[in-house]
Amino acid sequence: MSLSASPEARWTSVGLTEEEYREIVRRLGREPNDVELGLFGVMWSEHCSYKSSRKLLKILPSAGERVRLGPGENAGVLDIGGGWAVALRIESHNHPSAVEPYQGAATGVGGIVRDILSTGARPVALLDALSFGLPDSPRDRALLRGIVEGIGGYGNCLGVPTVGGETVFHSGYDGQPLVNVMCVGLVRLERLVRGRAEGEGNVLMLVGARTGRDGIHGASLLASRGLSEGGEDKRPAVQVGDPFIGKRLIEACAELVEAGWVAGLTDLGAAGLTSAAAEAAGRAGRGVVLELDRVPLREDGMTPYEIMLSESQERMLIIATPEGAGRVEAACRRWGLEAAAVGRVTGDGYLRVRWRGREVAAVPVRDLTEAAPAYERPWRAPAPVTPEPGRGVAAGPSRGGAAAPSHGGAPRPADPSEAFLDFLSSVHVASRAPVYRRYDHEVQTNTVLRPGHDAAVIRVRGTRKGLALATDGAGRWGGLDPYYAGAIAVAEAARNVSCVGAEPIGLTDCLNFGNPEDPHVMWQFRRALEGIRDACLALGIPVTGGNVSFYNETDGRQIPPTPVVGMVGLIEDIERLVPSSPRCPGALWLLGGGAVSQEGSLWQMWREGRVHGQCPPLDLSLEAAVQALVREAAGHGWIRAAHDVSDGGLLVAAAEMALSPEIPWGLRLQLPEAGDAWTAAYGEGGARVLVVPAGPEAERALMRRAEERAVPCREVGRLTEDGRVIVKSGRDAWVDVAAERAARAWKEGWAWLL
Amino acid sequence: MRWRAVVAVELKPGVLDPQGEAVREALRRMGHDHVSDVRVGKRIQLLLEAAEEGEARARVRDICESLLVNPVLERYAFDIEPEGER
Amino acid sequence: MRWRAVVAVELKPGVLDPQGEAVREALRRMGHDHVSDVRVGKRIQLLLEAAEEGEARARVRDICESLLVNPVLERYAFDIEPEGER
Amino acid sequence: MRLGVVIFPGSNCDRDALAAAEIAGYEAVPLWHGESAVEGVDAIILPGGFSYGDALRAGALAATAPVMAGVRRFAARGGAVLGICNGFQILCEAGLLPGALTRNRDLAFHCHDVALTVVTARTPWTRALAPGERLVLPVAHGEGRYVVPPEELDRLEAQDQIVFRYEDNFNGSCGAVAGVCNRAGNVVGMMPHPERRVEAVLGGEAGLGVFRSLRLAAAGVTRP
Ligand SMILES: Nc1ncnc2c1ncn2[C@@H]1O[C@H](COP(=O)(O)OP(=O)(O)O)[C@@H](O)[C@H]1O
Ligand SMILES: [Mg+2]
Repeated sequence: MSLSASPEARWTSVGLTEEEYREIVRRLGREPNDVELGLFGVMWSEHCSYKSSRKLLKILPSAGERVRLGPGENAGVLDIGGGWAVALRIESHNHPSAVEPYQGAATGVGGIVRDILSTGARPVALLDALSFGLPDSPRDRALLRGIVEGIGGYGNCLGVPTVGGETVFHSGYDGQPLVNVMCVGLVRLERLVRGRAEGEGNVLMLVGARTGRDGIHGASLLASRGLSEGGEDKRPAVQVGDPFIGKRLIEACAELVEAGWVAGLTDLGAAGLTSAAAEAAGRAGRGVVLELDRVPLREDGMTPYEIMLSESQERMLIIATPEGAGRVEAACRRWGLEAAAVGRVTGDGYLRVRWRGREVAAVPVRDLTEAAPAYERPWRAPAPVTPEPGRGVAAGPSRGGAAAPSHGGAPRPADPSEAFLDFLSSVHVASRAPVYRRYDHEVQTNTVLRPGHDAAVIRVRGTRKGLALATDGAGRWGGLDPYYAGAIAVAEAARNVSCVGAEPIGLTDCLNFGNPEDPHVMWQFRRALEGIRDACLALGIPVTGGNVSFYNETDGRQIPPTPVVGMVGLIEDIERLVPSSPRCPGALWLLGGGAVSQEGSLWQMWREGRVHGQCPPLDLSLEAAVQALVREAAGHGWIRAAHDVSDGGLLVAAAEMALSPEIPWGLRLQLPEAGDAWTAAYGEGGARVLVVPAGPEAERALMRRAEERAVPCREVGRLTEDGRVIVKSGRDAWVDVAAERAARAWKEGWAWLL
Repeated sequence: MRWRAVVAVELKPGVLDPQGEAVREALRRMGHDHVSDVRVGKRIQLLLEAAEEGEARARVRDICESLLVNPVLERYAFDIEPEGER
Repeated sequence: MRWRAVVAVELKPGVLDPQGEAVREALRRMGHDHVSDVRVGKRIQLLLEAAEEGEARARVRDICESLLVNPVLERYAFDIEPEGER
Repeated sequence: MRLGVVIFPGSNCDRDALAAAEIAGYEAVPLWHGESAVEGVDAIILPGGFSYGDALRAGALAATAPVMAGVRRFAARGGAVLGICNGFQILCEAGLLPGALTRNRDLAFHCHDVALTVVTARTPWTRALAPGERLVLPVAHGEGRYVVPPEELDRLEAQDQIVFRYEDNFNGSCGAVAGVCNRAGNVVGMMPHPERRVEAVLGGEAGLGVFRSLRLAAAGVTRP
């Protein structure tokens, strides 16, 4: 990149504002040279500095008994007992995936895996939370296919099972999909390492792929602006992933960590060597000197600027003692990986860059990292102000909805049975198997509960413990009320984990928003954070870190505010886990309750192509009580299956329990007497879980505990063996179809799309 | 009239080619250390109808740009000849 | 001396080519119904050292037969030229 | 008995195979791809994964690794060799098994359970199974379509070299072949993953028979 002489071009070329440039000059006491300006440009980018969000993120509760590493590190780490810890992190790769879906998604997987590696953990599971535009244009279908293939292409090769995620469709993501990937790793507590450049004189070793011109100003700048700006000039920035090197990095790092030869470890992500070195030095309060002549290059004639900013994938930075450096190199060589000593830790607090015998940059590390600018961007609530949910503004069960669409939407469907089948086979509801069967979800042979259940469960080998993993995003609610979206994403992810019998112990969040310079977007962001905070406090779950993705806008079109939560639950005895569908039929009970409405529901989305109205009221204390009850019931073996009632409402949840086995069960469901059948069947809201009690004694015990915990609890139907799905509203059979037909609709609904 | 087009699709220079890298390493291990670079691309052969060569070329170009080639990562070239000549 | 070899690998006639099928289907859907057949193969470019052309050819042939081509599925042909001519 | 599991760069079911061999009651040891001497083992498994990133063709690069010289010698002496998924691809590429494996007919990666029929029990890896027996095992592959010329397929059938067939030929394999063996029967390749089904907690023990067969074969047990 040529940095032209015109003063304005200097800052705009690296994505900075004039004020930011002046601030750099003030801090350095001189004009930065081109290399230094490049360092500031990437490190002060939104993507690296979190300058619009840093202050606000502090409101999230991050403390907890189990938390060993929290926000600020490469990944969060939770103590799960028995000497084991779990590392978790989620990250977005939205912008790269919109430009090049396969490689964007693939490098999203690679990137998050290396974050987990940085703690010394071995990656044991991946989850992908995907949001797509409605697949009615070739472009959106191509994005869907490319992204799913990219996740699989990388993850499958890597040998880390992709055990869960979600797949959402909403017109707000047309042309701007969201790709949020979560990785979970396991590490012995005594082997935990950190991304810190400790110990003056220690050696910085760059390991893995060679450095090329890929992605210079890629992730950092791309993700710090909207998609419409620029265009062609950003294209050469696309990075290509190499899972074969990624896999060998996992093995080499595991060996090195096990042997204790690693003093610090960090990945190279956005802003490449610059951010890896600066952040590692910053966390340790040290300085570093980098010798760029020692960096193995893939292309000829690379400049210091390019080497420092390259976002070539599959590279890690290992901080080793001078004696350990040789061993690091040997272990890497055994795996066919290059390892080069490219610098060392110093005591002066400066990031110094040397090239061809000269110092080409010298910048205080602090100015690149913790002392980077942080803004309080102006924010403004939209008018008229949405009443705060959870404070008694209930959207009554009969408001809006199919019977009387408040915005003149689709008319009431003629035949409830046909409508049921159509809804089941829609992209919104149909089984996600067409996606997850493209992912190896069993490699490593620890997957006890495979995708398709509320949460996946992987065992911790050598113990009886299991980890329950789920992601939940709430973009559909985000446009209606970002506070509700933040809270419900946490609540539903925790509910998913509780339904399999696990205790939620920590979460990582990915906040996908539009342009933070738009005060309305900033308001959305603040409200979503408040929602996440309140739900975390109510449910007692710490946030161990996460990721913010701003500038998800195209030609001024902002995505719906989309908080995504990745949850980790702990189950002490995997024999006690509960699937979402039972192995034998039985009664169907509904635990919990709350007001239910069609506004904002998936049903409304499907019928009208968009959502509108108000979010249902939020009752976080009922949520906590329902989840605790389900976990208790699982622990005592009182239930044979549990499934949360969320997307699609009560009937969809019950249908999924009945239809997901290979040979589907029949279903009887009794809708409540009062109110509109459509709302009762498909309305969303409240804190609700369907369970199949394990027998009469279990029913009594469950009933008693539900009363003690003040959780509503009643029988609403049965799973049967008679091959029919019959839903009654009052005394009438409202829906009556063959289970086989319903199962086909649900299982094959959208397989053609992929 | 029938034409045979052979499209060569290759990664743009500078774009990482993990396949090519792995092949080069394997060749080196096998003793072929005189090989300094390997790039793996695609070769797509089409049979198509067109009245004359100009039309055939235009069609192939259109097909390349709308489907065969990912312009973010790849570039292409093609040869065309009346079918049956080879 | 440095040589550039371009190896064209194609599926043997008779071996099912689902990729080619998929491309042809997609083209048809896009309205390119003048395309009657599509076969997707590989194009592998090598840079190698050899004293003279005969040696370069022998080396490339050896590389093709020992690694680049699986004779159960594929056949190949290659062109070679001194590097720098293109 | 000692079972060796070869680790290629990019193998990712190596630990799973080692663990499964132990669960089946064997001693299991890793064999490194760079060592051409293969000694002190009674059987060899080439595990699943993406050796060398599956560059060029799945298994093509691994087939040229030094360890394959040792595997070849071991097989020539009649030693029992099993290639699972990527291991099967490697054995075909190395010419130790007939045919080739290439992209699934629908071009997609498939990870799910499939039903298989056992065709022959004459191999050391199927001795504990009965011909005609139905086995449900998971697959996880994108390049599992088995290809052989028609006349070769006839020959394989005539020579009892088909080991498993898919009930539903989802990937378009010639003759619905899910597993084959060499003429002598000691080298077997299969696309499904028996090592993923050796524990009840992971969805059943349907894969144990493959591992247990080895012991029967070593004891000279043949099924009637
Ligand atoms: N993109 C995906 N990758 C992997 N698994 C997925 C994906 N999308 C959905 N799933 C799985 O499909 C099942 C249903 O997903 P979802 O409807 O989001 O569940 P819930 O409503 O209970 O949160 C879950 O087990 C989930 O993990
Ligand atoms: Mg969900």
